[in-house]
Amino acid sequence: MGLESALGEGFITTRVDDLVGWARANSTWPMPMGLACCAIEMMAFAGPRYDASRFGSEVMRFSPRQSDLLIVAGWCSYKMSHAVRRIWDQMPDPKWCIAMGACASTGGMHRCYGVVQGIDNFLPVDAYISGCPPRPDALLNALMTIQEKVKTEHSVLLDA
Amino acid sequence: MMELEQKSASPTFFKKHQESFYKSLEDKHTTLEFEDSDDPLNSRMVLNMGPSHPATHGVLRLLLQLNGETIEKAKLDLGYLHRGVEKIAENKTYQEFMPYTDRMDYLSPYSNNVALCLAVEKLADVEVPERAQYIRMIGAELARISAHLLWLGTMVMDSGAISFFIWTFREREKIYDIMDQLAGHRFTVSHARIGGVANDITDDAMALIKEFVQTFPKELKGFHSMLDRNRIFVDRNVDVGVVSTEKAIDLGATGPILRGSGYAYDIRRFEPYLKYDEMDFEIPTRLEGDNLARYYVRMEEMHESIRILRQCLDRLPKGPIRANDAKQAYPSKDEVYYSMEGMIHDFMMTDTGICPPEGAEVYHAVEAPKGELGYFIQSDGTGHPWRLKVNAPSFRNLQVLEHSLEGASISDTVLIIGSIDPVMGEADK
Amino acid sequence: MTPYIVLGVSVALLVSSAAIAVYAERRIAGAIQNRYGPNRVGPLGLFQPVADVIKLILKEDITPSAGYRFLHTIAPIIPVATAIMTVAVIPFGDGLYVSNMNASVLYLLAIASLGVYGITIAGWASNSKYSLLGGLRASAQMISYELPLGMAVASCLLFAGSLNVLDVAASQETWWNIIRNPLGGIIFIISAFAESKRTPFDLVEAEQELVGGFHTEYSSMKFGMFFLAEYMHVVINSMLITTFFFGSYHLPFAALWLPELSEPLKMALDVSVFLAKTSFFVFFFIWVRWTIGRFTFKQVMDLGWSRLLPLSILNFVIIASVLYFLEHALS
Amino acid sequence: MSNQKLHNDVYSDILAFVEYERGVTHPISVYRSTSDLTLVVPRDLLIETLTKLKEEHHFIYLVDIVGTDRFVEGDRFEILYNLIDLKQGRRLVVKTLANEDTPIVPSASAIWTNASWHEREIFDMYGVHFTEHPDLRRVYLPEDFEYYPLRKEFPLLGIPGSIDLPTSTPDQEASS
Repeated sequence: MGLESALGEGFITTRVDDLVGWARANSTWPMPMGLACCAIEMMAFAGPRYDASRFGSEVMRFSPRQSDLLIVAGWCSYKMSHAVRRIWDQMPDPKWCIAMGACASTGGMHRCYGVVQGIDNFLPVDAYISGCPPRPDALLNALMTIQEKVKTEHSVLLDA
Repeated sequence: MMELEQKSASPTFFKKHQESFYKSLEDKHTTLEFEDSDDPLNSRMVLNMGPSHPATHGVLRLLLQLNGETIEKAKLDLGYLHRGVEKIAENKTYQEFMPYTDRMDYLSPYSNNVALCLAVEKLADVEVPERAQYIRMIGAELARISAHLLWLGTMVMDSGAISFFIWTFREREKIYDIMDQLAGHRFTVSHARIGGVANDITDDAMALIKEFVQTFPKELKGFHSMLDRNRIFVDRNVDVGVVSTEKAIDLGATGPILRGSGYAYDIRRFEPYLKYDEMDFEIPTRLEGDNLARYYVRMEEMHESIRILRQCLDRLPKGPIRANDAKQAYPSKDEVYYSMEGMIHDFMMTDTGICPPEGAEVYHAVEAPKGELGYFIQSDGTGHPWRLKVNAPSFRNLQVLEHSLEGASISDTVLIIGSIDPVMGEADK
Repeated sequence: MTPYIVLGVSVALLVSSAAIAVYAERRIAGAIQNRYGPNRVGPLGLFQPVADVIKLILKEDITPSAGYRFLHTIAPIIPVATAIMTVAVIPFGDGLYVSNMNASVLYLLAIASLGVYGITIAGWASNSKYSLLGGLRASAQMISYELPLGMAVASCLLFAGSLNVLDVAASQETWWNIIRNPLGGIIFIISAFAESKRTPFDLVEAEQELVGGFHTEYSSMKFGMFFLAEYMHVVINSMLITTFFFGSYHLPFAALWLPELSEPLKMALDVSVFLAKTSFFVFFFIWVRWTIGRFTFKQVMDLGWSRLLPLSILNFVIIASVLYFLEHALS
Repeated sequence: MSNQKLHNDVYSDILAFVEYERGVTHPISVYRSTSDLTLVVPRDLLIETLTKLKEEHHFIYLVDIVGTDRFVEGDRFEILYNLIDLKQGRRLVVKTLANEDTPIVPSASAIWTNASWHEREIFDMYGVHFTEHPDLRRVYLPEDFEYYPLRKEFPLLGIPGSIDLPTSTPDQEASS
């Protein structure tokens, strides 16, 4: 480990971590789980005015196998929750999840028998967005939060 | 999603549901032809589309029995967005229920607000000032254009041209701006109030609406010139998903589907509400009943909406925007802030709300972009509805879809779904 | 020595041009849709493909539990391999080629028809119905368009009088084939679109119908290979269009006005002319993709078998007889 | 009340039909709440009445079927058929009642095809069975759900555990 000692403890691993984090953060391909009204704002998020493509996230992959970021937009019913969970299980690691809107985050105004009161009952959520429905700016903000989170993760260091 | 159909033999959740759903595909024509002996090569395939599929417009689930790429039988499974708004309505006052209507047909929330208001007003016999009626009409027509724009974008996107979707979204953003100025939110507006509307049109909103009415016909012309003679688009849509007039009526089709099949049924003419009886507009109708006919009907409806908008802007009268009766409508904010009675009335309206006579029933429908949107309300004399039933046009049109899919190919399926234009939030209630 | 240098440079060029094409596609799509496109990663967002590739390599690789693991793994290699094999016979300039086979046109056609195996195998090995439908559509489509493509190429060979791509390229020094044989050129371009499975012929992956088509079940770099192969095929097909119909490395009517140049200068000119034409066609591919819709399967088959194929045969026969007549009239 | 009168004129043939039926067998009562005429038809006369309305009075367009829980003893459920006569442009509501112990109503799906889904919805929400329905499954909720949510005794927040949430560990069956 001559190189390692010459460059200082953990130099290479942190550099690699930075590179990996940079790559993952700038190429988060969303899997749009458009359930309800928020899905329309999610389309606006990819549309001309808000333009998610600036962050490298306009490649909406509808196949869960190829996506990194699950955006659950809208209320999730009990019946749908199984499909959402299954899609989450089908996504390859590393993966992230945004709960878009009050309904996805907490059940929101739909406090009733059909709706799961927050998708965090069955999914690990990385970012919550408030609003009913949130404006696309808020979704961009959540995307940037995820990017920050990804950039500061230490995947290689933990492995070593 | 992809896994679901592979696990069809042994569903891992809602076992009974999945089994009966698959069984219903066999049972549809109640024959035993589904036996394996009839299909020794196993050439039939059951394809599960949805509930998460890019082209099912939300969470519609289709079960298709295929022969090659041709659909032999189709079954629809709804309810992936079911939350029970009708149950919620029984626990809310009439005004409290308004935001839920926004989230029913979330492509044109304004029409839904208006529909609920009109039903409650008819039930409780509330007189609405003229200016408010005009503002509602402006809102409802803008909502119609916005819903049809989204339909146009998604339908053309379903046929493969992705950019077109973005172009229609650019126009939608303009309507969002108007709604932002008019009602304070981009699209779930909740702008109508029982007895009037929340606030008057501001000068900014007025300027935006006028500009939109000026510029939009040009854009629409652009869309027309891009699609009307586009061979790929026309060839893909002509004679696809044909619904004959008799079939459409028998299946209870509504809105552009029924008009595309040749019957000029439009609630705005059939049972005029607001001021539509004073308006001069046409009901676009086509006889073919295929996808292309629905395309033309919707495109022409946008033209007519612009016409109605122009007339509304010309005739918009001055006056109050809300009924001046403390038992029937919220007082204005000025009253609430500066007078004791106003405040008490505001509390009373929020607390108990408007109380229609006991045992009264009403059905009132409006012509929402998707078709006839009706509210059936039974009152028990309190501020909460005893029973509120939403007659959702998407639910009815989906039933047409189930019957018109047979014989189509998979690539047609997405276009037929696109031209039926269901909103699952509304169909699933 | 030259062939090895050309080989190294051209393969490197192909791989990197695929990455550049990805970037270009996203920027051009942005421009068409009134958006910016990726602009945050590196200058002008140029490092976007780099980030994508690093991310894809580091993603978890999934094989469906009921899939056929071996075939599932080798399937993505096939389209990439065939794309790279194609550059072996394409002349980038006068004397700038990797190998000089005397039946290189046949080699090209053979390689082009191999690519579809990757897709069909991928569709089958995934054990998903969407993938299977995508794979089947791919094989049907490729077979249907191979024929008009072959006939269009054959009509070019009549002018060159040889089965060697180098001769075809050289024969266009004065008259480009697109001028001598416009119908063949159009048929070739349409077939090339179909062969590279781009809009309006992208029903193999038809996002709206089949989610991702044959690559629905692919993740990680296996998907990345398909993704890159698609763009490599775009570049390759642009090169082929250039080579067969748009004068290869020649400027228009070069023989009539271009003076004799020194060797290095000529080489630089040839290569840049060739690359400029190729880039134009890559742009054309992307432009079409983001502008028009997709055919249905029926339309594609209809166009292939009942329009393009008879037309291409007719075109071939007419050109052959005209040439025969001219030769006899002259002699 | 000129408006009322006008409406009665519009519905004169229906009223005559009701008078006729009233004399013969069971009573069909008529009332009007806001604007649309409502016929209250006993259950065993329902299909006959609906068929007559469709064939003799041109009510060929079924708009909606509404179920209601009156939450009373005896005839607990109301089923309302919202019909439209496209020829004369009028709307008619036909109402029938079903009691709690035997919530069974004959299906109208042989008369109007689209009655099928509306009846499924009522079955889903109230547990009212429709005889001779071609495909009586729940339309919204999964078949495994045991309750009828729009009945008044069903709580708004549902019954905990009545529908499963997915497990957060990957599927046992998928891995096996």
